[in-house]
Amino acid sequence: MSGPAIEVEGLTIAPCGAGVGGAVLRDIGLRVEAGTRLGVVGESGSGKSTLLRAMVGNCGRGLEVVAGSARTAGHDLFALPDGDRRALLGTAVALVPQSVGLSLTPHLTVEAQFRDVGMGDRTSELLDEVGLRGESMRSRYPHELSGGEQQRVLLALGLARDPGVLLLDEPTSALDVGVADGILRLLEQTQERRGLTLVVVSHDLGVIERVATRVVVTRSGAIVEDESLEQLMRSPRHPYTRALLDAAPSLGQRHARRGNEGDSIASTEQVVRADALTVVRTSAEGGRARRASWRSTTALDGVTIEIRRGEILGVIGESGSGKSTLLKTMCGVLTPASGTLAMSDGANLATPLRKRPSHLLRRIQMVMQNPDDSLNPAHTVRRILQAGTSHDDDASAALLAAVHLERSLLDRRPGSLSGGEKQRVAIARALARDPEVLLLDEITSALDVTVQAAVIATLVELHERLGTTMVFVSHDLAVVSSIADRIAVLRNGRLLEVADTARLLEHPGDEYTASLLALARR
Amino acid sequence: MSTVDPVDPVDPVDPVDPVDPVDDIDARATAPRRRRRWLSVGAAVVAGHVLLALFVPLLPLQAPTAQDATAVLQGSSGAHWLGTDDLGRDVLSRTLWGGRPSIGIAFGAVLLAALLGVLIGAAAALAGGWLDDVLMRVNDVLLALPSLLVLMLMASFVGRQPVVLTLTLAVMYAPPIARLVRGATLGVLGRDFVVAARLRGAGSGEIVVREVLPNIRGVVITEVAMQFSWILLAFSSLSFLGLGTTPPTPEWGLMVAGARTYITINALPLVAPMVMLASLVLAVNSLIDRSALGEPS
Amino acid sequence: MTGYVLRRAALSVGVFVVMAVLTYLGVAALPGDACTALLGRFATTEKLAQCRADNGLDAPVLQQLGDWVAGLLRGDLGYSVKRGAPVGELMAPRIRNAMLLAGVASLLAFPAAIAVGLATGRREQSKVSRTVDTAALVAMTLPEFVTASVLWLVLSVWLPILPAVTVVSSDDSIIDLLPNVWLPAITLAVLVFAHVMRSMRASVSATSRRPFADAARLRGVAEATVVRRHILPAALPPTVNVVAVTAAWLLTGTFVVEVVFNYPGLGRLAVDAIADRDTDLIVALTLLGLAVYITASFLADAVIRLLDPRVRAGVGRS
Amino acid sequence: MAAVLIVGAALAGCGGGDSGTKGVLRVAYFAASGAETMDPYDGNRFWPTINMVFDRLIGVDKDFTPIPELATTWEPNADLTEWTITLRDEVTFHDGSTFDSADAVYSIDRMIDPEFDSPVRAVLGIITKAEAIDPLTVKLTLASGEADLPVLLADYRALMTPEGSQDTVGTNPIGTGPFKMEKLDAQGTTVLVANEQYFFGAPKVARIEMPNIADAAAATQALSAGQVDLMLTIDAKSEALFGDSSKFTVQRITSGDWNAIDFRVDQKPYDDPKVRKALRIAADRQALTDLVLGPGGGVPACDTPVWSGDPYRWDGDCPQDIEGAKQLLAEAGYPDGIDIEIFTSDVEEHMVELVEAYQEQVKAAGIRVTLTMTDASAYWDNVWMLEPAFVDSWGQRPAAQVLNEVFRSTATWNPTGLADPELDAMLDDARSTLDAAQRTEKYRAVQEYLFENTASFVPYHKTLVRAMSANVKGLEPVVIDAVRWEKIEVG
Repeated sequence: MSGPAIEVEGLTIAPCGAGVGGAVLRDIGLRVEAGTRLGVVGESGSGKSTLLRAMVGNCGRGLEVVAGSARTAGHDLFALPDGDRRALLGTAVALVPQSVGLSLTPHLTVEAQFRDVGMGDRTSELLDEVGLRGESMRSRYPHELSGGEQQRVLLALGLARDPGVLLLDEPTSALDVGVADGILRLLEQTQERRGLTLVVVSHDLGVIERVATRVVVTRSGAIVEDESLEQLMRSPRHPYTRALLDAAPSLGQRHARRGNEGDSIASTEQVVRADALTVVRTSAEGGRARRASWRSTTALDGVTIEIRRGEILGVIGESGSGKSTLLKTMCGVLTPASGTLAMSDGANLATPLRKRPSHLLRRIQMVMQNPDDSLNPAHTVRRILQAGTSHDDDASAALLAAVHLERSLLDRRPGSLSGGEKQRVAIARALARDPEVLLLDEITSALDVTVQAAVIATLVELHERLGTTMVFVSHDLAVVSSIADRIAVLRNGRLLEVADTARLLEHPGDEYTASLLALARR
Repeated sequence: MSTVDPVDPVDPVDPVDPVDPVDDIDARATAPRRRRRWLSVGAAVVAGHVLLALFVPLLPLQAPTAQDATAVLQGSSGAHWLGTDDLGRDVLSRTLWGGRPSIGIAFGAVLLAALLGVLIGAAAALAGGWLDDVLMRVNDVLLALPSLLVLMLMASFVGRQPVVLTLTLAVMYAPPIARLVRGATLGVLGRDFVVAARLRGAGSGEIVVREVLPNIRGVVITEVAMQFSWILLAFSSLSFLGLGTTPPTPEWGLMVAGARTYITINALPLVAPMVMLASLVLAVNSLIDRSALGEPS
Repeated sequence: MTGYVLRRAALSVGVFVVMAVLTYLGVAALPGDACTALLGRFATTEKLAQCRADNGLDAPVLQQLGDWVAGLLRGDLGYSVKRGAPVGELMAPRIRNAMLLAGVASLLAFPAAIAVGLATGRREQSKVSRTVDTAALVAMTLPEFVTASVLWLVLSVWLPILPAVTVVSSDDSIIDLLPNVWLPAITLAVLVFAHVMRSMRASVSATSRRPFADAARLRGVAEATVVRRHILPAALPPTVNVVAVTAAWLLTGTFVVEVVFNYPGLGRLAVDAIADRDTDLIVALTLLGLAVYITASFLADAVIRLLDPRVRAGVGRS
Repeated sequence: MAAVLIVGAALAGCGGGDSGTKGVLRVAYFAASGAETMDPYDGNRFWPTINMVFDRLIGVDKDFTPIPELATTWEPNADLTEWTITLRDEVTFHDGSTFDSADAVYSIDRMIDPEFDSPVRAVLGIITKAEAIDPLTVKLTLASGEADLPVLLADYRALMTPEGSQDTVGTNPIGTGPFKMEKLDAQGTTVLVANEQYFFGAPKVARIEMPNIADAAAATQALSAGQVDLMLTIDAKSEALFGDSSKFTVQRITSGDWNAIDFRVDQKPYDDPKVRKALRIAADRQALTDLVLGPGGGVPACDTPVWSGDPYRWDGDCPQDIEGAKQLLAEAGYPDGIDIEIFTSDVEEHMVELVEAYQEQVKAAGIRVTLTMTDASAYWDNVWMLEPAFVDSWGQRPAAQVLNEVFRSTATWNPTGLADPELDAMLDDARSTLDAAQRTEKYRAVQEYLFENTASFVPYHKTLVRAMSANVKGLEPVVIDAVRWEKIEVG
């Protein structure tokens, strides 16, 4: 196929009846040549997913095309009758949607899903192509597959009827780095082998860098930049693109306000020490055992680690490594099965949360991953900050100021705050108790990159000012290494190593650490 | 399950895909006007019924029990706009008065049921373990019993005093509320802000009152309203079967039962209470249905 | 799976036994007994004593309970004093009739409700869909006696095409009974249809919005296949529960409709038994209601397990 | 009265006749209790089926004149204490056995057996002995003279059953009557077939089917929809439902069924005759009758249990007297009116409506009535005759019987507990008066006396309304005692 595989002209899409004023995409013009790889990057709400859907003539529920057209593989999609458009799906163009875990029909086996696109008898072969052992995979149900395997199956389903154009929405966002790397490699190989036209949407510039030769940056429903990858990386024109590039952490790059670990303010005095800490979890919501799903997992296996006063200890690991378990055990949500966990003055941290005396509760506070979940949507910021303290509005306002928020937020509820603001409120809440140790559990992973950078900056500033000991848990080695004094690496519940950041980056003490580093450097 | 990649058990990923109604652009974009109209009609009808039940004694109506031996089963006339029933009583007056017993008892019963349901549901969710099991098994059994049968038994054997009926209705209609509250509470208890509250030292009582209840208010109110309409129906069915309200008290179910025989002579005594009862139940349901009494978001 | 079934069954039986005892004691504790109801105004002290002695009603309640439980274990449900016949014998034809009524109503309501729910749930916002939904809401909120009266007026008074009330015996042949089933069955079907249809509609509409349905369409799966194989099985479980509950209700909860149409099912038997203080009969009917409900929800669970491999594997919510 | 009553043998030539095209008569049976038995002497007798299966010795025509049934002649001695009854010859039971004096004696013995305590005993308890003189002659000995014994024997329950049938008659009734029981199912549909050998001639329908219809509204629905042919009683207010004379026939039958509100004289405030009278005169009986029974649905009564068709009936005048009632109440110490509670139940029709209507009427006299509903199944046991004020219901009875059965101080069923020696004396006097005119005077005086003193408020006697489809012929507008089932035909 020659000529443009995708041609979008003057496309404006808005919620039904909302008109141009409320458009989620405005006046988009875009050409993608056949056989090329385009990346679309932008933050949440920038319209990038809608753009991808427009390329298959599906503008999404409740949205309508106000103006413009989209042609894919030579067809004016929005002008085609429904049936004809549907006939193109999967044969001329395929879209692999976001939310990997939810995109496979849960009650159908893998093979059945292939059957539904008329490819049941080629299931094994197609699965083999995406690097799965097709024979053993095909009779499984989606819940019996890991995230990476699900994404591969989705990819195979998309490719099953040999479309010329493949569209992917956030193909790696929910996956661990190693798994994501595998998917991205597979994408590259497949594109080359089949000569596909590939369009990948992501919020992560790193992903786009890996797969695209040309990059489109979207913001507020418009394209703000459309460049080749090299050009974009070298000299981004739009300030937003620049901000995106600046915000993306890269390995070995220290945060501007963090010195090298040599002049760290950290002492060697211990605050918390864990000895041979083992935690067994029954998989269930909130740690409550429910008969239907009793499954015991050793989430932490003989972990011995110390936390030093005033340091930022980074903890890294993929999902299932036990990094969140470590934090939850320290704050008492989980209790250890064996081993000891205590503060330096002897306070026993193996005490479950409900039995901890209030002075102990105060000393360890935690900020959780998802602020939507950790802030009670029914409460005002004032109530969130002041509950259980004797603070007045002035004290709360001072806390808000410390996390760079306005006093006027006191009367607002979480629902009306942005993601960054919510996470700052959550940090302020933890600080309100003046903790000795602040536990930070993936606090930036739910945030957009630029917001993430600002939150990290605030955190570093607070650390500088208050000298609070922090334990910073993340799956992102680049972020951790930019601020941590020391880094602990966890895998499958075991502590592989703990080392000063620079040392760990240069001389990883474990193969696994080395592979993580290699992945992060790509 | 043996070949599954290690899944972090910490991940609060729900194995059953959550359906997030709030993300339904569609509903947000297109429904509000229609919904508001429904809401206002439904709310007006409900409010009208409640006001009527409260203030009907002030209306210039004939006494609902006053009889006229010379005007039995008469059609609409100037003296009796909706005609008269088989004892020569004014149908209009009886119809307007007829909501009082049902609404009063249903209201009392549903409040009690809500109280019971919230207490039991929250206690079961919070306590877990054997207490949860016991409470929920009892709950299941109450759910399994045919409620009208139990009502008939109580009304027939113990008596049809409002207090007996109200208590029975409350007990029979609390279980669905308890089950919902338990489920919703468990959902909320699994959320991080509850952990955050524990970290600040909040006790169980405080967590239920301050953290949980405000977040499940919407669904609980919806469920309670739903049960209100079922209680209304159950009570009027009971009256219809002759075990509810005591004559000559005007009550819709009783009026329908009494007027059914004479339907081809004069349908008004049958139709008027039917319309009133149906309009109230329908309005309550349309309120539940169309309103987004969801969580504060 | 087997373990699950056994556990559920054991729990159900346990619940059932406890309830049986409680129901018996509860009914026995209520004032009045079968002899006062039987003798009516001819009751003299001597006659009452005689009647109670004849029927073992003068024994201590616990002893009566013991005898009754012993009988139950032998499959003997007790004896109806008022009707002078064993409870099992009285109930047998009524159970058959109740099953006929519930069966006809189910056939009228369930397939149609699921089909209409599926059709309207996919286009939730369309005018037709909303109109159907509103009509169902109205049907659902009308008391049974209202629906029954209206149907009676239309179908057997204005267009006399159906018999108004049942005038055959409870133990007449099904052929004789069949013409009489229609009016009560239609009344019940209207209600049940509304409930199931609305549940199905809501469930389908929620399911069609779930990512996997969208994903299937995006990869070019034909719409009919998406509906039949992807949406339907995922949308069914909540509806299966509603179907189970309403089916149980159809079998044992149709008091009003049976009275209105003089249908000789279990509902009318229960109404009469209560009026007659027929303890053994009341208890048997209550337990039957309980057993039907427990069985129905048990079956519903089993169906849901078949539909959803995750529930089967114990991954899902219980 | 010493006259010898001899009535000639009746029309025996009507047997045989038309056959083949005989129809089926479907009679709605209202609200079976499940306790129905075919034993005619049992309290739970299956009304009105027993009258299709069995015959009495003596029947009545529509004027309540005794006519022969299984007896052809009856003859008292001079002081009316011994009656000789000649039985019809060659009558057979449905099983082919012959009806004779042994069966008659057996039947009467069961009716008057104090151990069995049949409700019929209240009527025929005056009989002390029945003996068979020869196969076709029975002699009855009475405790005292009774001129109206033939009328008493015409009670619709005084039916003849085969000798030794005590244990089987309830479920397997063998009678001499026009119909044989084919299937007994009171709660479902009971089926009877014609007895072609019936001595008054073969019935004109082949079968009678009696479906039980539990709900009154459902029963009228069934008749209007043509699912049944006959309802022996309907609510008078439903009469308009069957106004189309091309499709339905409606009969009004003045009857002696009555309701009352009884006040216990052993309980305050009803121990005061002034209060009792005030409570009774405060009501407007005509309006009450019209409201409760429907216009023309009954005949108002001045607290007399004797119905308008009874020769001994006293027709007093008792208009509503609010002022009088108020004054009586004031005299009795209730100048500001009085609060009373009346217990009722829907155990029978009209029992609730009566209180509802009464409650409204007496408001003006300052009588404030609370209506208390009680459970039907325990009403007769726990409420009737026990609570201070309650609703009562009685079937038609001849004057002598009803006055003695319900109002005499020694009666088992004296619901108000009023024990008045003067009344008892008046009753004794009337009963043993041989001269008919004098006896009538005396019975009327009893009723007038009652109006002044009684504690039973008897507002009306019911007029039965019977509805049937227009093709039902041959059913005379008479009470059940006089219905000739074999003459009914369905066109």
